[in-house]
Amino acid sequence: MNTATAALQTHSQHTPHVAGDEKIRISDLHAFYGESHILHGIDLYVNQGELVTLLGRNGAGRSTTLKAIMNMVGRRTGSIMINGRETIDLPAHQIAWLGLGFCPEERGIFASLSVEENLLLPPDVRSDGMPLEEIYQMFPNLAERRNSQGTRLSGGEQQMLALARIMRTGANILLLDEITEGLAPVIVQRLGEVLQQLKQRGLTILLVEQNFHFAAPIADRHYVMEHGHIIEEVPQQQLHARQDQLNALLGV
Amino acid sequence: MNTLVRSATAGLRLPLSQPHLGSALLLLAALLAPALIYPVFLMKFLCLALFACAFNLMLGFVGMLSFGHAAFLSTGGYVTGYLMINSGITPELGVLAGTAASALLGFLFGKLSVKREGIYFAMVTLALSQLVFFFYLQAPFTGGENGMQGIPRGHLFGLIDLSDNLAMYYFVLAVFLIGFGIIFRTIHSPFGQILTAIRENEPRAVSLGYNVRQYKLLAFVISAALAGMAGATKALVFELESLTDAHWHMSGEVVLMTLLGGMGTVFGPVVGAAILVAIATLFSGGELGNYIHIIMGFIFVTCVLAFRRGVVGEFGHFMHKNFPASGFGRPQ
Amino acid sequence: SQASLSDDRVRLGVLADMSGPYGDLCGKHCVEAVNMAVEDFGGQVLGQPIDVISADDQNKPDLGSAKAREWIESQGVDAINGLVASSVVGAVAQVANSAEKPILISGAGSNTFTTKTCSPFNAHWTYDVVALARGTVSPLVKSGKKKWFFITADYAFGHALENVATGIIESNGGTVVGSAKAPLGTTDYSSFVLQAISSGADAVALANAGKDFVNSLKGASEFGLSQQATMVGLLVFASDTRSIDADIIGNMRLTTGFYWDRDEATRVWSKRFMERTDGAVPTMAHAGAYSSTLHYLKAVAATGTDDGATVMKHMKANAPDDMFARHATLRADGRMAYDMYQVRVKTAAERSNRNDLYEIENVIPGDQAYAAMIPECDFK
Amino acid sequence: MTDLILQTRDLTREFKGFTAVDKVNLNVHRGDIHALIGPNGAGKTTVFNLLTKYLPPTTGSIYFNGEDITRVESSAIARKGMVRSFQISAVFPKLSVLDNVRIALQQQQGNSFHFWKSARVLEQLNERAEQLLDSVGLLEFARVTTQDLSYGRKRALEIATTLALDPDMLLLDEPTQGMGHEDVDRIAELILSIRHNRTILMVEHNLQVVSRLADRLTVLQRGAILTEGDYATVSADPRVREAYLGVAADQEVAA
Amino acid sequence: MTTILGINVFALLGQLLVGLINGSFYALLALGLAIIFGLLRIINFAQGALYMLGAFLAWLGLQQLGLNYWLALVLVPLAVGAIGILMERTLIRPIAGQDHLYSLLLTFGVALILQGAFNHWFGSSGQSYPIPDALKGGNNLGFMYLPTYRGWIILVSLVVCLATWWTIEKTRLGAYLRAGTENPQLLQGFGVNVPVMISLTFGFGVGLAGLAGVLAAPVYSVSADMGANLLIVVFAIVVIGGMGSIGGAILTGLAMGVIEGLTKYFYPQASSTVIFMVMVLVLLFKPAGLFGKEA
Ligand SMILES: Nc1ncnc2c1ncn2[C@@H]1O[C@H](COP(=O)(O)OP(=O)(O)OP(=O)(O)O)[C@@H](O)[C@H]1O
Ligand SMILES: Nc1ncnc2c1ncn2[C@@H]1O[C@H](COP(=O)(O)OP(=O)(O)OP(=O)(O)O)[C@@H](O)[C@H]1O
Ligand SMILES: [Mg+2]
Ligand SMILES: [Mg+2]
Repeated sequence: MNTATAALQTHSQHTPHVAGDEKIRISDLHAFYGESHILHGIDLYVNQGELVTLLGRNGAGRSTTLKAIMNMVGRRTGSIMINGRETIDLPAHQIAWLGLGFCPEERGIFASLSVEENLLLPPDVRSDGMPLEEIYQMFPNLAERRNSQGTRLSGGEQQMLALARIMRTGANILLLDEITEGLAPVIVQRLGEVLQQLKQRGLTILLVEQNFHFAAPIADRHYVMEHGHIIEEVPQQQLHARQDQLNALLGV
Repeated sequence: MNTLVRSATAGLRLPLSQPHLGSALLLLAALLAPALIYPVFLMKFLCLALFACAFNLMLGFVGMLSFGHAAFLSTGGYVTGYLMINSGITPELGVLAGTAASALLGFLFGKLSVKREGIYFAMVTLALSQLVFFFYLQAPFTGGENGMQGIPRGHLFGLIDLSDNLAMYYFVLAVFLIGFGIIFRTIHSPFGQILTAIRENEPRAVSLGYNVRQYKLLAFVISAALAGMAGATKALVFELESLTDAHWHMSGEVVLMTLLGGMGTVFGPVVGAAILVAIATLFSGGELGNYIHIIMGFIFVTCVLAFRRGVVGEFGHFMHKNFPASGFGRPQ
Repeated sequence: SQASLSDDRVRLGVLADMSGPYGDLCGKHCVEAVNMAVEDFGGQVLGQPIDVISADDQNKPDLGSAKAREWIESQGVDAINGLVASSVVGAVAQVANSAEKPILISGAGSNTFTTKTCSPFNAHWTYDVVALARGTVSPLVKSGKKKWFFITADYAFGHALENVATGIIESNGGTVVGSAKAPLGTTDYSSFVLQAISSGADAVALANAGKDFVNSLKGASEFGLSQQATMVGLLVFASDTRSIDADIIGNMRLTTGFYWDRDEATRVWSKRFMERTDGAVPTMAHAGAYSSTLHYLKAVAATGTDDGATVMKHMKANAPDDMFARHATLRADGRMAYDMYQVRVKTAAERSNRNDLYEIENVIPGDQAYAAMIPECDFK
Repeated sequence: MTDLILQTRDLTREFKGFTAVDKVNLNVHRGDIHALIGPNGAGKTTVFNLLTKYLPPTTGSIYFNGEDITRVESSAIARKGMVRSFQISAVFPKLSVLDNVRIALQQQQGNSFHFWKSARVLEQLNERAEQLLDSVGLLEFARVTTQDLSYGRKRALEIATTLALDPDMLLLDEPTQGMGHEDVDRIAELILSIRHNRTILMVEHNLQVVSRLADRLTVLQRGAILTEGDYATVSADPRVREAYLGVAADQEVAA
Repeated sequence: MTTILGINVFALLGQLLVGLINGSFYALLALGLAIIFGLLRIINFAQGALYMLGAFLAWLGLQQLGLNYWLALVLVPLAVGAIGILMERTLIRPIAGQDHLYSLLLTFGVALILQGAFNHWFGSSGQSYPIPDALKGGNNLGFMYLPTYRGWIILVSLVVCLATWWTIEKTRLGAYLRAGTENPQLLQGFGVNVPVMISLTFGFGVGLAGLAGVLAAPVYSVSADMGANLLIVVFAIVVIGGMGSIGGAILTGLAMGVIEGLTKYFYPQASSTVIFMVMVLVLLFKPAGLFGKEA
């Protein structure tokens, strides 16, 4: 663990941190699955180096928002600017090359590939991805099972693999969906630290999370969603003050 | 396989309000049909329809594609034919014997194949049926390429002479109704309920204590037996049994009939069989005969691109969408 | 004579493989040949129209028999022509015989139709395995080819061809040193060719037909079998000959009932045929279909009825005579015995055009070509 | 000793030289809620798979109610009264909610091979099915097609279906995974409400749930048992804290 | 001296070699299908018809355009591949994600159309394509006479098979292909242009059938139904080898050639059935095929 964070730190040195720069800007986003209208006009933004969470109850449309950014839903309208570039009409594979890495909630481990093949699969969308050795240091389980078939891993190991897979590609905008799901508490803690480190390296992160205790301390801002709308925006500073309101919204 | 099965489960059900009226009309039509249409044509259609329905029990309701059903069709035919020629039994016993033989073969196939899933199941059944084909090709009693010729239709119960086409037609219709009834009942039985569950989520069915292999095996045996019954009857109708029925093309043809009509629907295979038999008859002669393969090809392509649920499936879907109250196309 | 046609017309059905492997040797052009006969006859008989319907049997006995049954039972067909695959003919014969309708077998060659399964309603027109084997095999054995190997299509017709030929070889003092039964529709014959090579045979007989013949002969030439032994095609249609390189098939000797370029009459007929079929080369099956139809219609006209038994009797009592059937009789057993030809396939150098295929070396009179009638089949 | 409902002796499973479960001796007391916890890849799911014969053990044996079930088939184990749920929700998506439960009830009716009977004979099961649905709060959804249910309700349905078999022992694999806070509470309540007369063995990463429900915990690590005991004892064990809980454990449970 | 246990050793050697030749041809055919069926999981029943198309295009090229064998060897596979891409785009793409059975029905329809059309245009008796002059003749190996052209078939097949195997198994492409059939959307989300990749792959697989067609034209009769019966055998080879395993398909192709050859020697009647006997045995004991990974 320590070696891994150390490695992250050494990396962060040659990636200067520029703040305030808008990486994602979504306006009036609507998304549909076939006939059903899921997102009803989402507006949100994420700045360079920020970690923003999407909170909400089951079925609020958080995963759909991430998928809509990747153009992986049925149909979408509105505007999604990434790095200042409009992407609403881009096919998914071109969006990835803008430096996006998406870790889906169902993990999407490829059954026909081994662990290592799964890791090496996504093309490097940027040059400064995390080398394999570092990944294996961070997740020793993966190192041990590197030649196993991807879906033979335990539930938690698959989750690690899904996350590791996009960290390797050098993506600098991460869309993470429920990454702590099914992980042991000790790993969840470690992930929290990893995200902190990534943030320090200047990566931009949009995080969908059920586990509020995990998300709260590391986030800069929170959006709360319900029925395909964003109903609240809570900056970190106000978190404490508005805790009760949030608890009510999230049913904690 | 699953997406297909799921999308097609919307089956055709007669309107609940007048199911009896609908069936009565169909039955009446079936009884009068030979007055208008050449009876042998109708008999061929009924035999193939029964064959397709039997096949669809596996594909549409258990979600398993057997690519070896020709083996059962032909076994029914050869066994019945052999007995009719050599032992002089009555035709109803002949058909029963053919059915039993196919059931037995189905049991054997099933034992070897139901452990496999998806494409592997299809391939094991294909391979086994090729071995059966080889056996019928080489065995002395089948007449090889010439087929088993001169199978007598005999006297039903020793009384009614079936060499009359009309008498034969009503016999075939009865066999079809019995077979179809068995399938219909099977689908809508406690057993059918478990089959649906297995198709939907096999591991879950296991965890609920169902020994899914035995269910699949029984379904396979029923399907094989009825396919054999179709083959036995067909052999009587044509007084001939040939390798055509054992060839893998026949296994493919039944897939086509089922898909054309709508898999996983009760009446789909019947309609599919009607379409294929009609096309084959309409285009078998004259100028158009030269284009029969091309025409068939276009029909298949169009069918997949435009009516994926099959004729009956599309109809059920249409009714369900536009007239939800009609009771059509409800998920089974 | 007083006309008594069953349904105010004579209807002929042509049943053949139209789209499968034997499509070219009879197929849709057999329909054309039958049409030519009808036209030449004047388009009507006894003042009533003659019409021709056709169907594809796809070489499947079940389809063939079902079609024949439908024609006879529901469409008033009076006689069936074409009939290529022996298996189909057997099945059709069952149906036609019990309905007492004549079948004019123009395409098939099994000799059972005039022996084991003979019937008063069979007219076996064009050729049979005995004629082929006698015509092709016995001169070769006599000329010194004593060791024979068979590459045989593994079905009844192939077996029959092999059996008859074997009898002839042995009765002429030759021996059969080996035989390989190749599944119908085999494309690669190299393995069988090697077996033939290592058998040391000096003649290799191909007891198969159509594409099987073409592919096996190609293999033989490729692996050098043709250099070492004489290749003998037992059943070769002109359409097959034309589709093989002259280098490969040149100089082969074979037996046929018809060659278009034999004399003026055949040339005139064949020219008309080719004009109507986009230049297809007429095979003996095509010519046979024409000849048998003509003879049948003459009999209908003469007897004034389309009753099968009456017509057949008349057909047998009167010798067929046209550009195809020379020195012919339709025997009581249904065998049409006529002059057969032993021909040599021309080499590339000898050919002046695409259809210039054969040189006739010998004429085999019908009574020598065909086996004698067996008493059981003497339907007087 | 007789109140041990489930016992394993040196249960071991290897995958191509890799030992996923290593000589595990598990003892589950009748009537307990017993939690199996441990780091990812420790072998918890594999133990479940071994117990229910989704995987055959490499060596070792399993006793259920004193009977050796090591060689018994998976579906037969369910019939003997040990039923599992899955890590991902397992329902029959195209069937109605009521039919889902009926499929399970049918198992004990003994008519499941009767292909000649009308499915109407199953209607006598409706009453019992509705009772079960009511107990998990799904009665109003009885006629809904299952795939239209939300995730949490599907989990509830799964439990109702499982209960329909009236099992002596339930195996639950991460029953609260992927659920919002509300649903987690609801499931926890549900588990408490059904524990009467039953034994429950569960795998769970949510420590809140574990601390609230479990009478006894077994901690697995690298396929072997690290320690066993009640929540207080186990969570105080420094080895468990190091390998599994981390420092956040207390905070989380307190929250 | 040349016989052991009553079997002529020279003859047997010849049979083995011929089996290997046919095997290499099977391997080439199986390779195309292993990519389309094994990797893309598209059941392409038109593969046999496209093989026939390859042979016919070569023949037509020679007859109509004077295109020689060597040019045909390059151009025809490209043309057939292009047709494959067109087919994928217009027919198969619209039913992507549906059950595989639909692709079976669809491509079966395409096969019927192609075969029907060529039968209609060119008849059934087959066309003959001459062996190119440079490859005429043969060598006496002592135990048999090996036609040069057969040697050429082995050479081309093996080179193409190895190159394809290497490209797919040893470069990232194979992983993309497998991943792309499992979850195309996700793979695309990683930045891979999946639709183009699938089109090209399908085109390549089909192009291989075209190549096999050109190779076959000089030795077999070129006719509309030349691919129809081959197809089912090639499917069996891919399944025996293990779906998704390119190497498995190639090795099984070779092995089946040899096994079939030996059957032709010892019990020729069964030579068209032996492969199914092997398939039953293999699938009973190795459910995922010889080289397949179990799911
Ligand atoms: N493929 C799909 N087709 C149709 N509807 C869908 C699909 N995927 C999701 N939905 C619906 O869209 C809505 C939003 O789903 P989404 O997955 O975005 O929710 P979420 O906020 O991520 O919740 P969860 O905690 O369950 O992941 C839900 O009502 C869901 O049922
Ligand atoms: N079929 C298999 N083949 C090979 N290895 C396997 C297989 N199934 C599981 N494993 C390995 O066995 C180990 C234990 O897996 P298991 O799924 O039991 O873990 P777990 O304790 O349930 O973990 P989690 O909490 O992450 O779900 C893992 O390292 C996994 O990679
Ligand atoms: Mg979500
Ligand atoms: Mg687990």
